[in-house]
Amino acid sequence: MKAAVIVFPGSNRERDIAYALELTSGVKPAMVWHGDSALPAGTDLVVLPGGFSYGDYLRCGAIAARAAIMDAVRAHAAKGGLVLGVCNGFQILCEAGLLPGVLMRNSSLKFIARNVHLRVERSNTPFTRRYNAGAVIEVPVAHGEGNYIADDETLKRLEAEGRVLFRYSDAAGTVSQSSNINGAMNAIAGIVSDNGRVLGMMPHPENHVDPSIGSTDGRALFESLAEALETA
Amino acid sequence: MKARVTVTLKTGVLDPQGKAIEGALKSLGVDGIDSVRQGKVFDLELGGADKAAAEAAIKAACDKLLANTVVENYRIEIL
Amino acid sequence: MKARVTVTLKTGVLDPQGKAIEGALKSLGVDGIDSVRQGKVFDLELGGADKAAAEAAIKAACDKLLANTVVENYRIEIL
Amino acid sequence: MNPNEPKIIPEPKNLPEPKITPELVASHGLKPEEYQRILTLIGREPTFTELGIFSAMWNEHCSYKSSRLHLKTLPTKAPWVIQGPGENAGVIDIGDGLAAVFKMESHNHPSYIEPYQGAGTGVGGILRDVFTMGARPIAALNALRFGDPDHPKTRHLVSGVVAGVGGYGNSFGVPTVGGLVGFHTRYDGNCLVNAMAVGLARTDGIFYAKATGVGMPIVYLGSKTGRDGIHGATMASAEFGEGAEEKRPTVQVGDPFAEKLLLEACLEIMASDCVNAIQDMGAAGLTCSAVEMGAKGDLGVELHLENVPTREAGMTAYEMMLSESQERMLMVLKPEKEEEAKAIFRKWGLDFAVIGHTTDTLRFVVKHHGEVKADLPIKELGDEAPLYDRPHVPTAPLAVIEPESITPPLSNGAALVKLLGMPDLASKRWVYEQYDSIILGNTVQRPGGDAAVVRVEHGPKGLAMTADVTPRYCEADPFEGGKQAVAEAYRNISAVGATPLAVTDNLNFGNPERPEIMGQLVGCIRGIGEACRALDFPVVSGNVSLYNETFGRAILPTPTIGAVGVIDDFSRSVGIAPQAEGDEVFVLGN
Ligand SMILES: Nc1ncnc2c1ncn2[C@@H]1O[C@H](COP(=O)(O)OP(=O)(O)O)[C@@H](O)[C@H]1O
Repeated sequence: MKAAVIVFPGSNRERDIAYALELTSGVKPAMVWHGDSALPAGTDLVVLPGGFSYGDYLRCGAIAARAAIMDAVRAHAAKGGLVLGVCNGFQILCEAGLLPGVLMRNSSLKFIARNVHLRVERSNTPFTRRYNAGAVIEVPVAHGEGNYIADDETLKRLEAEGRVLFRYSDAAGTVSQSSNINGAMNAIAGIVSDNGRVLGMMPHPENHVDPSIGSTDGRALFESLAEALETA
Repeated sequence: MKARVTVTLKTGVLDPQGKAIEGALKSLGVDGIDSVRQGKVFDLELGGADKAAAEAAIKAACDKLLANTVVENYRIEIL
Repeated sequence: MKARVTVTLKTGVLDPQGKAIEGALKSLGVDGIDSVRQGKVFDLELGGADKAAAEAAIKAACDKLLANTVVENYRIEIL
Repeated sequence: MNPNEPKIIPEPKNLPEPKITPELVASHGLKPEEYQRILTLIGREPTFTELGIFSAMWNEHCSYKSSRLHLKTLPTKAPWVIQGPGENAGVIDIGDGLAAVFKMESHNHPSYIEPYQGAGTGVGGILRDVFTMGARPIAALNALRFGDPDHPKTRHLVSGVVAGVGGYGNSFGVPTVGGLVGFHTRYDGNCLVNAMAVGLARTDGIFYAKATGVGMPIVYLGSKTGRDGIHGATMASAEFGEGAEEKRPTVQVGDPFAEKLLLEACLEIMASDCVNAIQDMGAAGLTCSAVEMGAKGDLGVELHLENVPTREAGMTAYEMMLSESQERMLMVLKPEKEEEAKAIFRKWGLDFAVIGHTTDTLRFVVKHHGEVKADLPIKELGDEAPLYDRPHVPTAPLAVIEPESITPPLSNGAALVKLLGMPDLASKRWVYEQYDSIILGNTVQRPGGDAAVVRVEHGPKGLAMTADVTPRYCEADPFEGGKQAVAEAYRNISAVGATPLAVTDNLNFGNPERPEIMGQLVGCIRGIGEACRALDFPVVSGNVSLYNETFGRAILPTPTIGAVGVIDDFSRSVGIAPQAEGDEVFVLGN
């Protein structure tokens, strides 16, 4: 796996995700500065990490989405390259037009930092092949604006095409209003692009990869990617 | 030259913040406000004196950055 | 009845958002915009027909919630 | 983003400064005898800018004039202490060539006036204290005290302060791992916001404020200077009264994004060996930082204020010297590394400018467009600050209550339910779930237990940390209350399996000019000292916040104790959750 983690001013989980990538694949990812115009040669996975790029000012992810490196990220995605955006990374992908919809203020209007349960909706993707479809995982969230919103037509398409990979649920996998921590439409926690190669998700699988730190429920996502890239 | 850009959500786009404010106003005992939608304003200062050039710059700023035209509309006023 | 409340930062109060936007516009190649200050607008709908009551309600909303009068000013327009 | 190159605002004429009158002196929080001290020291009437500089240097917040005498009695040494009180933060050796750098600081008055910004900038200030020393912050804690839950202002203060603490720490990217929240009517008009930060550095990579060498360029780095918080440090030490609301516009606004850039830029220039001395601009901004840099290095300092990056046009020397704009640093660079450092500042998009140089005159000279606005003896500004041995009376012991004399008003069951419903004992989830407690991926014991445990790098070592105090004990008996706070912090650290190493304290009290209040302060400090000596638990940093009163009513004496300990294998730390059904429960101690 040749992963590139993009670092924007205000990114703050780039080290967390680099650690998870290295732990699961054995390879250190390249850290790529937002002002660069090209990805390292041979990059097969681009990761947009969590954080508050540009302070989350204006709209979360808006300024980062227009950074120089994003043209290279778009080109990588257009070629069918894998892209993972977590939290602020998801917001950036939406602002950059690589994923549909927007992430708005949590319905509680408060920042939410705690463990949540996610139902894994599909297992036949490069991001989730090491999970079983319908599995419930426990990972943390830490965001103020994770309330996913899209217009009706987009939402219908996302559902019809099976592009929702993760939903907020309870420990038994039941999705209800009370498990939907931020008010997201259809309790959406993560979606993929129409070719299934770009994933944006609000929760932080990278923070649950160590048995002594929370749990290891997030690990399989990175193992899935490593495996997908190995067998590709 | 001074200008103001007002960015508002398109009709039909859900505004969770506005909804939450509606609720908060009720619980604060402020009555009579039925609906709230939140938007943004940007007060700009421009160096040049050419109005057309200023408008073009502001329009570019809106399209490229200030508004997310998927869900937002904008309006420019030169003051 | 419809009304618009515009909330802006008091002069001299730091606006980190505006500062970040100025920088972003420069790097996007949008020239000529020297300074940006960001504020909020709230578009309100009110049920009653009494203008004075509406104004009073809006003023209460601003003081209690919509504006942080320590650092922000607000303006009410009944439309 | 393009770097904003420093802009020099042309300002050919300086405004005339106001005349010094007794009223002006008083409005700077200086007592007539303190003003007399200034006249004796400099042998002439100070200029307006100089008066501002003295007011900043000599107020309670910067000079510790009421507490210094007593703070000196605290134990500060142990073989593992690398740096005790007196620097931006304390430093202890935790083995393997690593050091923990930590401190706690209050932002009480600003948080009462504007809870979101006040609390946020409090967090920002303490983070800067830690990374100024070369440490990357790895955890934050916060100790909060509010008035009665039914008091009309409490709700607003709680939600604003909690959002502000979270808003700053979450964006900056430090896990907020612990703290405390308490309520009591004595905090109705004066909430307490004590923020603590813990950072990690290499023992051979600690940076200090002391400048060396004559003619060295002094560099300003960070956000531009505005009129924020002018008189903020003076406000932070002024008793509240009717006029408090009018002091509002002086509130500083925090920019955690700028702080994050400042952190990365500072750590990068430190790693590139560009830094000779560094000091953050905290309370009393440019004044305190520049004076300290020179005085500690036995050097003079000359500043040229027209080079200071400003946000507003027409700022005067007085305003620039007293501004408390946030996210700013002052440093002396190694001359041969200047270009390398500047490239780093540009990369992070930060404003910077050379605004002065060190001299061999031991004078603090401030010039603005060539005009001398201040020319003061640099050492004496700090060393000759007033020092008070304020009269104090011991707190009268309370009458002993015999248990037999009390008829329980409630049955045990009803009492338990009542206790569980008390805000002080209720779960604090509502608070700490607004704080990102797991960012950086090292939080082993999260909020909700006795002490937090954070893995050091990727282990196996861990650091344990806590903040604690029980104000009603301190009110009943300051000496015992001070001891108890230290003992509880020590127990919190022990309870997770770590070895307690050192303490930072934040002493929050009322008006020290009242002998009863001074008695509480003296008693608590004696108690803290006694417990720390007994436990070999030195105090390595701290902060004092006095004048926490409204209309003559003081807060409960609240000496918050922050503590740090080390555990060799973090995976052996324990939390408060029972592990399995059928586990046995033991009580240790009497
Ligand atoms: N302001 C806060 N910030 C972060 N964590 C907090 C805060 N207040 C309380 N907590 C967490 O909740 C736990 C329980 O708090 P508290 O009820 O005060 O317990 P204790 O009396 O045992 O210290 C604390 O140990 C801490 O981890």
